[in-house]
Amino acid sequence: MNVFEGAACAFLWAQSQAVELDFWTKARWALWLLVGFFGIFPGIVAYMVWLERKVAARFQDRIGPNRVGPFGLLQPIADAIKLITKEDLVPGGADGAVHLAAPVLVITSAFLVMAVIPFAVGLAPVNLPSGLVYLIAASSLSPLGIFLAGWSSRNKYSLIGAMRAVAQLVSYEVPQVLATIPVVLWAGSFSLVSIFDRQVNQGWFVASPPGLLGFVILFIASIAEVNRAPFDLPEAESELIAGYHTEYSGMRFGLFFLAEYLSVFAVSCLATAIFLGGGMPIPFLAFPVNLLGESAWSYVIVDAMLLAVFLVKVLAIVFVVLWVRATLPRMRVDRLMNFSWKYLVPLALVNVLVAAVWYELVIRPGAFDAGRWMMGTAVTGPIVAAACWGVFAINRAHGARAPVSEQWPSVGRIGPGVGGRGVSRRGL
Amino acid sequence: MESDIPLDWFLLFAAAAFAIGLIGVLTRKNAIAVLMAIEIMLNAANVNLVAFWRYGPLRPEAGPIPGLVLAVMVLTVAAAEVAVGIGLILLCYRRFKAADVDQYDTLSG
Amino acid sequence: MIISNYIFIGLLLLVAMTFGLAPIALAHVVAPRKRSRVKEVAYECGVLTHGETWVRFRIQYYIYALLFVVFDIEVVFLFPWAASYADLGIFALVEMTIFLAILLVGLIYAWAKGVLRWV
Amino acid sequence: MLRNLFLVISTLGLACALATVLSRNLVRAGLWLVAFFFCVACLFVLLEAEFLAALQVLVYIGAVSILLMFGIMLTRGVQGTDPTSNPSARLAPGLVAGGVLFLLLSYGISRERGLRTQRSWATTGERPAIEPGTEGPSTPRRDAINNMGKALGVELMSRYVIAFELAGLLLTAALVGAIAVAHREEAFEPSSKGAPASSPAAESASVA
Repeated sequence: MNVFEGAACAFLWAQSQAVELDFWTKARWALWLLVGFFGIFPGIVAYMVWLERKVAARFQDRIGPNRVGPFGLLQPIADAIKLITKEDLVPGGADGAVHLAAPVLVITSAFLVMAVIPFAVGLAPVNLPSGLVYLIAASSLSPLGIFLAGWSSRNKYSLIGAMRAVAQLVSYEVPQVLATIPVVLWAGSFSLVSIFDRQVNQGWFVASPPGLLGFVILFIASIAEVNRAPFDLPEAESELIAGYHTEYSGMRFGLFFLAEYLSVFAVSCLATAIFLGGGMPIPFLAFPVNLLGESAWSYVIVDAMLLAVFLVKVLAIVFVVLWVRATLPRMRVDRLMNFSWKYLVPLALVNVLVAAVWYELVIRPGAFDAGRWMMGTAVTGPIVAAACWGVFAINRAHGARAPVSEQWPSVGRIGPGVGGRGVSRRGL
Repeated sequence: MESDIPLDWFLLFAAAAFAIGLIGVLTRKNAIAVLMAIEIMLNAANVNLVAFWRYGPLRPEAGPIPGLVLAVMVLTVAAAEVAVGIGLILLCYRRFKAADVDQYDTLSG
Repeated sequence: MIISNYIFIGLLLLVAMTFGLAPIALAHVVAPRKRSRVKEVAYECGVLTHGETWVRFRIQYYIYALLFVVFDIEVVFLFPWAASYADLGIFALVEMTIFLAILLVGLIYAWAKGVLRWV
Repeated sequence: MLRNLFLVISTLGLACALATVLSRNLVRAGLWLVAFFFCVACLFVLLEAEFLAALQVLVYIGAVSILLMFGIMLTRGVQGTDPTSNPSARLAPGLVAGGVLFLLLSYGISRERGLRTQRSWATTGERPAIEPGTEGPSTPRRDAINNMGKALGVELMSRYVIAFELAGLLLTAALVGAIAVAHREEAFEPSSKGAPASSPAAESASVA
C-alpha cells in the first residue's frame, strides 16, 4: 500500500465513532477545518447568494447580476469587498460587547451544525454517536444570537423584530425536531452515518408515508427556521425596517447574511442526509461500493459519485427554497404561529406514532422487500392522509367558529360566524 | 488512561458552583435573578450525579446509567420550574408592579 | 475514544469564532471611520428616536416560549425512546402513546383556553 | 492534558457563575448563565456523557435561557438593568454564607468514603475503564457510554417507566398551571398605569 492508498483509506474509513488521535486523524481534521470550513463552505454559500439573485431575477423577468465577471460570477467577491470596506457602525446606546457577540454566535451555530453531515462515505467531519441531537442542539443556539442582536441594538424595531424572530424560531423548532424522530426510530441510532447506512439497506426514508410527511414537515419548519420567505416575518421591512439586524451594517450585517445562507445550506444537507438517502442516486438500489474491486481508487471514484449526487440533491432543495421565496407572499404573523402549533406540531406527534407502526410492519420482520413495503404503505398511508385531513378539518371548523377579529377574515368557508355577530373570543 | 481527572475535582467544582448559586439566591432581589441562581445550583447537582455515576461502582438492580436517568429528571424538573416560576413572576409583576421578591410583602403583618 | 470527536468540535468552535471575528477585525482596519452623533442615533425611519426604547411586550411571547420549553423536554424523552425502540417493541409504543396523550392534553388546554392566538 | 482541560473549563465555568450572580444587568447575567451551562456541558463531555451534554445545550441554552430572556423582557426595561438591586447591603452576608457552605462541602468531600467501595472520594483518581478489550463487570457501562441515547431509552422504558410517565404528567401540569397563572392579562389591564403605557412608545407596543 503506497502513501496515497494509505491516505485514502484513512480518509475513507474514518467512519467509526471511536477515533484514535493518530497522524491521519489530525491531518483529516486540519483538512476539514482549514479547507472545508474556512474555504469550501463559505465559497458554496457565496455562490448560493449569486444563485439566489440570478434565480429571483429570472422569476421576475430580469437578468440579475451580469456586470462583474462572466454571468456576474465575480459578484460575491465584489459584495464581500464592499461589505468589508463599509464603515463599521455601532449605535450610540448599544451594548458593544453583546452587539459584537450576537452575529458571531449566529454564525458559530451555523458552522457547528455542519460538523456531523455525512457528505459521502467517510466524508463526515466527525461521526458522533449522538449526532442528530448534537446537530439540533447546535442549531438551537441561533435564536439566542438573534435575540441578543435585537436587544443590544437599543432600537425598538430591532427588539420587536428580535422577539418576533425568537418566538417564530422556537415555535418552528418543535415540529422540525419532531419530524426527525421517525428517522431515529428507523435507524435505531442518532449517528447520521448510521442513518445513511440504514438508508442504503432500506431505501430512502422519504419513500414511506410517515417518512414523506416527516420530510414535508421538516422542509416547511426548516424554511421557517432559517427565516426565509414566506416565513420572513422577523425582517418584515414594511413594519419593522430590517428586524433584528436593523442596526447592523458592514461586515456585521454580512455575518448575519452569511449565516442565513449557511443555514439554508445546512438544513438542505440535513434533509438530504436523513430523508433523501444522502448520496444514493436511486431510492431502493444500494450503490455498488466496490465498483472496481477492492482498491482505494474504486472507493475514491464511488465516493466522488456519491458526493456529486449529494450536492445535486442539496442544490435541488436550495432551488425549491428560492422558488418558494419567489412565489409565495409573506405570511401574516398570527397565521404563522398558528401554522406551527395547530397544524405542524399535532401532525408531527401523530407521525411519530405512525412511524413506530411502520417499523413494526415493515422493518422489524426483517428482509425488506416490495410486498412488505406495499403492505406498510397500504396501512400507514390512509392513517397519514386521515391525520392530515383531520388536522385541517379541525382547524377550519375552529377558525370559522372563532375568528381572530371581526375585521380579519378567517380561514374556511364564509359563514355566519365570520360576520362578527355572536363571535366568541374564547373559542372552542 | 494515564492521567484521569480525579473524582474530587468534579465534586469541588460542583460544591463551588452550588455555593455561588446560594450566594445569588441570598443576595439578589430580582426574582428572575434568583431563578438563574437556582439553575446554577441544579446544574451543580447534575455534575455531581454524573460524576458519581462515572466513577462509582454499578449496582445491577439500578441499571447501567442510574445517574444519567436522575440527571435527565433533574433537567426536566428544572425546566418545568423555570416555566412555572416565570409565570408566577409575571403574575406578581402585574399585581405588584415589581419583580423584586422584597416587595411581595402582602403576607407580612 | 468517542470523546476525541469532541476535540474536533472544540476546534471547530474556535474556527467558527475566528471566521466570525476575523472579517470584523479586517473591517476595523480597512473600513473608514468617521464618527458623528447622527450616525450613532438609532434608526427609526429617518426621524430622531422617539421616547424610550421601552416596548411593553405581550404575554403571548411568554406563552409560546413556555410551550416550546415543554415540547423541548418532550423531545428529550422522545429521542431516547426512538433510538431504543428496536429493542423494546409494542409495550414501548403504548407507553409513548400515553406520554404523548398526556402532553397533548396540555396543548389542547392551551388551544381551548385561546392562548394560542397571536392577537 | 485532560486535567489541564478540566482546570480551564471549570475555572471558566465558576467565573461565569460568579458573573451571573454579580452582574447588575439581567440580560448580561443571563448571557453569563448561558456560558456557565456551556461549561457544564463540556464537563459532561469530559465525563463521557456526551448525550447528556447535547441535551444540556438543547434544553438549557436553547430553551430555558430563551424563557428567562423573555421573562426579563416582560418584567423589566428592555435594557434589563436592575436599578433597585442594591447588592452591597446583602453581599457580605451572602458571600460569607456561600464561603462557609463551600468550606463545609469541601471538608465533607475530603473526608467522605464511597458507600460500597469504602474508598475515599479524595483518592478516587481513575474511573472504571471502558476501553475496548477490557473485560469484567464494566461491560454494561461500556455499552451505555458507547450508545448512551439508546441505553437511556431502554432504561426509561423499562426500569424507570413510572418516572418517565410522571415526567410527562409534571410537564403537562407545569404547562396548564403556567398558562392558568399567566393568561389573565385582561383582568389587570386597566390598573396598569406605569411608565410604559403612557410613553409614546406604547404605539409600538401594538406592533409587537
